[in-house]
Amino acid sequence: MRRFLVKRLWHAALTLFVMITGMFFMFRLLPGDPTATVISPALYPKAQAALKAQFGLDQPLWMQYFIYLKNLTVFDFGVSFHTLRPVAGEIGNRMVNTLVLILPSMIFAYFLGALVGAYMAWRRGSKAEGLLVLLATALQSTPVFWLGMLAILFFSLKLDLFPVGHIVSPGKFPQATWQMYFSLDFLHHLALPFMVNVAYQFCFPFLLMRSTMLSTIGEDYIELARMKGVPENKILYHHAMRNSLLPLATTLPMILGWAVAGSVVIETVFSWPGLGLLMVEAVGRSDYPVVQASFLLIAVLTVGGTLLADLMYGLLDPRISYK
Amino acid sequence: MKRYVLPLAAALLSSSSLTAFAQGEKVPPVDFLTWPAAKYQHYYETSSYIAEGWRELGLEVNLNPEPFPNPMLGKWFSEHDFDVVMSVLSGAPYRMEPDFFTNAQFNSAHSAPGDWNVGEFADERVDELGKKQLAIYDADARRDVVLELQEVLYDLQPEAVIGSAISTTAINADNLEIPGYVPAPDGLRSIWNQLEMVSLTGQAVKMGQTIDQASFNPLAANIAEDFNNLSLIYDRLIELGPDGKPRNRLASNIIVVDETTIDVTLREGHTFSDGEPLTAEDVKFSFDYFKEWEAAYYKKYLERLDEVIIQDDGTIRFKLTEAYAPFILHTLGQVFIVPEHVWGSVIEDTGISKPQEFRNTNPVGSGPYSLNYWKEGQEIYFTRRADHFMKPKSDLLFVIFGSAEVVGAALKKGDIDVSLQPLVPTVVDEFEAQENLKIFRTYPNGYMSARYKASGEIFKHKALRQAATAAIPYEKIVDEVLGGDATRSASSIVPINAFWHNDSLPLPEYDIEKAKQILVDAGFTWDENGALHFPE
Amino acid sequence: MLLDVQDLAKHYVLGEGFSNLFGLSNPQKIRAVDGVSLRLQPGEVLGLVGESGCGKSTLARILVGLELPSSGALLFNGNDIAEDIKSNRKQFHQKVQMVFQDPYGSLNPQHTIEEIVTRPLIYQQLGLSKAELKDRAIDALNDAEMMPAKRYLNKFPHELSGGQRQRVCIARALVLQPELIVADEPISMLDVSIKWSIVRLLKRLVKERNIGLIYITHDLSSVPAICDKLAIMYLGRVVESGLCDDIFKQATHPYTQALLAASPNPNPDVKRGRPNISGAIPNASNIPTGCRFHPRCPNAQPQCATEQPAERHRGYHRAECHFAFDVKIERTKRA
Amino acid sequence: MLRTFLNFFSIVWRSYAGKISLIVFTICMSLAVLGPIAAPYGPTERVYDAAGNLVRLAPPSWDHWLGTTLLGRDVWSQMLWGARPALTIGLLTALGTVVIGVNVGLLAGYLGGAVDSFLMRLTDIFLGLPFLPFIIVLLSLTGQNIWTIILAMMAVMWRSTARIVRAEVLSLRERQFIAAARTTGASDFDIIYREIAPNVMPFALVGITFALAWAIITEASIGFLGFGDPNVVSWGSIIYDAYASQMMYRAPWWVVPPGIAIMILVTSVYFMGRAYEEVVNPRIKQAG
Repeated sequence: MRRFLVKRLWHAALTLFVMITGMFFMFRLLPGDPTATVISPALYPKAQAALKAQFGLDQPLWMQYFIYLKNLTVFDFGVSFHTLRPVAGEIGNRMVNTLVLILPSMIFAYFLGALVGAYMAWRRGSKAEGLLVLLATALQSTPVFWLGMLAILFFSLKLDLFPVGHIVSPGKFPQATWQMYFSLDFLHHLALPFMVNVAYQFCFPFLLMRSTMLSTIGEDYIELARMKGVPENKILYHHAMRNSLLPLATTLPMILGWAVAGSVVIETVFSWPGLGLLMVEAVGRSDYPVVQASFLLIAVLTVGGTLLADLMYGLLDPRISYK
Repeated sequence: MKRYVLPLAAALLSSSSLTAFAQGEKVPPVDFLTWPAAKYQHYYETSSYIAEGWRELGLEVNLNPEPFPNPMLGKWFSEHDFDVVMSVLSGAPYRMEPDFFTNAQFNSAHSAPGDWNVGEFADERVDELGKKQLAIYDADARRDVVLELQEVLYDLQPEAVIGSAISTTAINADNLEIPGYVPAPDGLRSIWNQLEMVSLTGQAVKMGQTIDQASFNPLAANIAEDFNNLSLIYDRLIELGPDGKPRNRLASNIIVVDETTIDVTLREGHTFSDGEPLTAEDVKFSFDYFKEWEAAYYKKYLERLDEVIIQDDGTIRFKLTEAYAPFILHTLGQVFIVPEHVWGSVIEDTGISKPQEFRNTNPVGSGPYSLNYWKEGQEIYFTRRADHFMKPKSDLLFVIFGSAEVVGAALKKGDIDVSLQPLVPTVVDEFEAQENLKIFRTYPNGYMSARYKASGEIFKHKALRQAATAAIPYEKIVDEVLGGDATRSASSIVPINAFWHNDSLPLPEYDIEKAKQILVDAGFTWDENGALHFPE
Repeated sequence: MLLDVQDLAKHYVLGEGFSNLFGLSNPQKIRAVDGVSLRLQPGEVLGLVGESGCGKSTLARILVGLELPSSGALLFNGNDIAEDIKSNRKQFHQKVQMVFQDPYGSLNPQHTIEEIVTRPLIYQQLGLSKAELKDRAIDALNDAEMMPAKRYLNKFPHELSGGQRQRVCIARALVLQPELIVADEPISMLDVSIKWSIVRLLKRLVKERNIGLIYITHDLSSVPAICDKLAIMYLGRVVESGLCDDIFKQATHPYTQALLAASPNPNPDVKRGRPNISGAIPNASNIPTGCRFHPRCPNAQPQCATEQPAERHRGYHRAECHFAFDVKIERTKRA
Repeated sequence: MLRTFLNFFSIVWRSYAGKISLIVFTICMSLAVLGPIAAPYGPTERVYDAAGNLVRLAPPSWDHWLGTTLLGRDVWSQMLWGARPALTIGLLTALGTVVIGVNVGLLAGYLGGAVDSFLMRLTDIFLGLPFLPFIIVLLSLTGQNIWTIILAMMAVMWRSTARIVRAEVLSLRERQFIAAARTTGASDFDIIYREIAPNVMPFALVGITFALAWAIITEASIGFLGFGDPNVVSWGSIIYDAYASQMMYRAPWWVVPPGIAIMILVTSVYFMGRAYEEVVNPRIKQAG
């Protein structure tokens, strides 16, 4: 068990290290003037040189790399070329914003998907089931930004029920950031992107739950419970569902990680000041310390999610033994 | 690669096929560097209309949209890797200085990578006139030279000037009044208009934009939005008026003693936001400090500053290394006066290695506003200093949105009072139709043009530049692409910059016959496929 | 001599390699085949009999070149080919073919019968045309009594019965016209009704084409019908070998005797005896000292536990037992 | 290869949902092939009325079935032109993805040992890569055209196919027919590509369908984020145009059709994949 854990942790660390290194050199080794992505070429040449020195870009590449690695060990991601602000401070808040959008909606989508999926497995072959499968697949097949646009169009602009985007109303920003997350205004802003994300993410847990349930229902102990006269809904929610939750639960962290990576799109539509939006903006500004750091953070979340999923699977499934 | 192979092949063909009359090589395809269609639809569309016009001349034109900012900016400014570039230069108050859009852009001395003469245009008369106007401090005398310079440029056509898109912004009239509105080129972003804004709700004026402040460190700033907000907090000696003329801000008088000596008298009795008096020492300190620490943006403007001397308590003398007429607007009008009692010891106090690293999140300035809070990436709140000589009327709250689309929607919904983000020209009438919204049209001093690479194989021919300029469907571009919301100009100094603009130059018109005639006269020919060939 | 195996051994070491770089585990030595000698003439069938785990499958894998021996000589037509396999595997496989136990698993489910039978020719890169390939496949199928062959060419394995599949396996082995075929329990997974037809087919092929066949089985009942010679394997060694008839009449090793006693007799009147040996075959990583059969041997004497028995023989009949061909002991046992 | 494909269609055709989705997909494919011929206007052609005025933001009519855009382009024509890039990008990406994924899976699973460890670490790394952010960074560095978009998507998407195929190869390589092939003289190459590969083709096909669905959506997302190929009109770029022009409220005919088209196409692809998967391999669950 400990060996398994250590091995997985080591793999995750290796994965991150390779990504960090890859990202670092990708920015500097790809064709074109490497500093052109850093320093606006529209600047006066002497100003360019001054800026280069200011950001330490006049050092040899390998030196820059070692400095970068060294700083990473103390969570120093450098300074944004655009805001001159330490990147760590800049992305911290953004990550919280992303998580408050993604985590609750994903967990809700999972919860809903599991319930509906289980119920639909029970009612397999019914018209409702076919329709829901179609609907869920169609939602998953729809570009989430388009879904978001339609939601804004209808719920915000037409019905005027929700704000069109952003995280709080202008001027309503509380003094302390944490207060924001507990304000009604914030929840009002969260509602629409939350719903869109739930609609989009609903499909996977729904179908997964449905198919695991279908195989669980066929197993002997369910038949046995039925023969013993256990009420149907108790069989459904007590016996069958409990045993079908395992594959669902174990995929959750991994899917969460992927959802964070996918938040780029939904944050852009709703102008949600999260990590994904920050990254898109930073790419647009060639602010690569910020790009690298937000990429790294998103990667930590995805890698961490996969790791957690692996561990959970190992812990929860009695059939798996550790090598 | 292809570009070099094709003419060779064409040459081989034409020499072997014994054509009856002498024909030069085929004009190679024109590489038209432009903006990505997705985010810069109007710029891209403009270039595609231009390309269509040129194709009628028998030119082969390849639109080459590159992602902005990179690599497009790199190809545009560093590598000069294009035959034509869809040049869109934004307006800014200091760009009202006539040097900027003329001499700085077309003097052959500025052709180095990164400098402004991206087309590597070279002409002796332009260089000479450009140098001449730099040494004339008297505006009227200088104006004559600048007008002549525009005339020469009009003939040589280093670029085809399309015009400038009118920038339309809107406010929510239910919540906001701007009684003293002045039509500044930067519209609602202009400090003169922001000072005049009166909130009817009793709260701060809420303004939506898409770009967050980078920092409140004037030495580190280098984008327009940063300077706008910095000038709310810090004063300058001179402020460019909405009419393009310098107005005194901290200065009460300016005397040009000789070509290289300028005396500035300081406004009396003004204080910083922490109560400390603003003195001549602070002024000298600021200029010396910006120069000593090589503040990147200011490097160019402080190059000719030799020495700052305090004459007496209220007078400061600036010694220049050479005559430099734009000094007043470009240098005195841009350097912020920072308090010596803060910045003098900032390195020791904070342990940084240079002042550019200072975040300055709690800035002490002498400007009409002080920073109340800055929620990075979200909101910036400025509290007015009621006792400031510029008399700000309301507190200002800048709200940062993720995209221009959302800013527009938020304004429509009444979430914000002002959209600082220009509305896309074609949606303006939709905003106009909404009763509580008031539209402001501003005529920026920036402009769009097709900048030829005058040192390149194709557009080194003056006649071809002139003909290309006459083959652009200007009216269609203005009507269809820019939704009619654009002003045309014959010169790179646009009409809004009225004092310096040469209004005797006729607007270039779309006239394909005239364009062809220019080419015929210059010896250009067309082959049986209608492709243009260089003169023999 | 078609095949002459001399003192062949295959030892595996477990727990070695990368995971043991730091000496974390004790490597275990498994002696799967531990000094086997066999001889086979063309046109001869050698039966190789033993319980599962005795090393006969490993021996088979070595004989067809799927694995390399750890030591010993492997002479094919008089040439030692142990080294040859490494450098020239293709040519070796042309001469030696194998028929596997499981006719379900040994056919690629995604290939048609034609593909299955022609693949060996393609792998051998003989440069045959498509038509030639097809002809040879049809010939091979006909030889394997899949008639009419054309009907089966485009079928997939899952469309055939077990017996038909085993015929396809045999056709695949025949198509390269080998000199030696190793058949590893070729009938153990087939229905009784089909078993004999496959055995007859193999026997016919051996005689008609003068090829050698090593017939591996754990079940002695089919042996008399096909084998000329017999070798009994126990824990990696051949404990008794000789002509089939000799062994069936006069088995001298207690292990052989036990196997014979346990095998079903075709005559239903004869009651099937129980082997009078107890326990299971020991692990090949922990081979007993002395005679490797002694812990299970009903006749074990003290010396059996300490001394490894030397080979004793009477004519071609050989056995590894301290008391082989010892009449007295034999008599007591029979009593 | 061809056989597996035909088999794919016949299996999909067996189920009701599969039948419908196959028909829908075929319609989309023929639109992609014939669309540009059938389209009344060019993808960026401006439409002028008799008086020479640009036909701007015209609502759907007999002349313009889906109306026109802000710059006077016929939306129906754009939809027809846009089908081709969506499907080309999708299919090429899916194909490339599966070719890489299958090969990595085959080599890792068959060769084992150090090769396997290396390839699986590589797969881990790509599994950890945040999908969209990585593609955006890659595109911002390498330029935005169809080919870099395809390559960028391929670079990330092969990972899941590789994993599934490897797991399958691990069990396949122990099967007797592999040993059988070996005794007939098959080389490693023969065994990997002639014996094992046909057996993982069903997995590859399932992978193709899911990769296709993903690629179409991802291409649209890339376009929406402004990193699409500026020279290509695709369904994603039509949506972005409408969004960036702030016209989606006023001109629903402009923004709704491409979204619906993507939805229908991707849904049909998903259903085909599932219909096939249910028959071929009831064990694996559809994963992102």
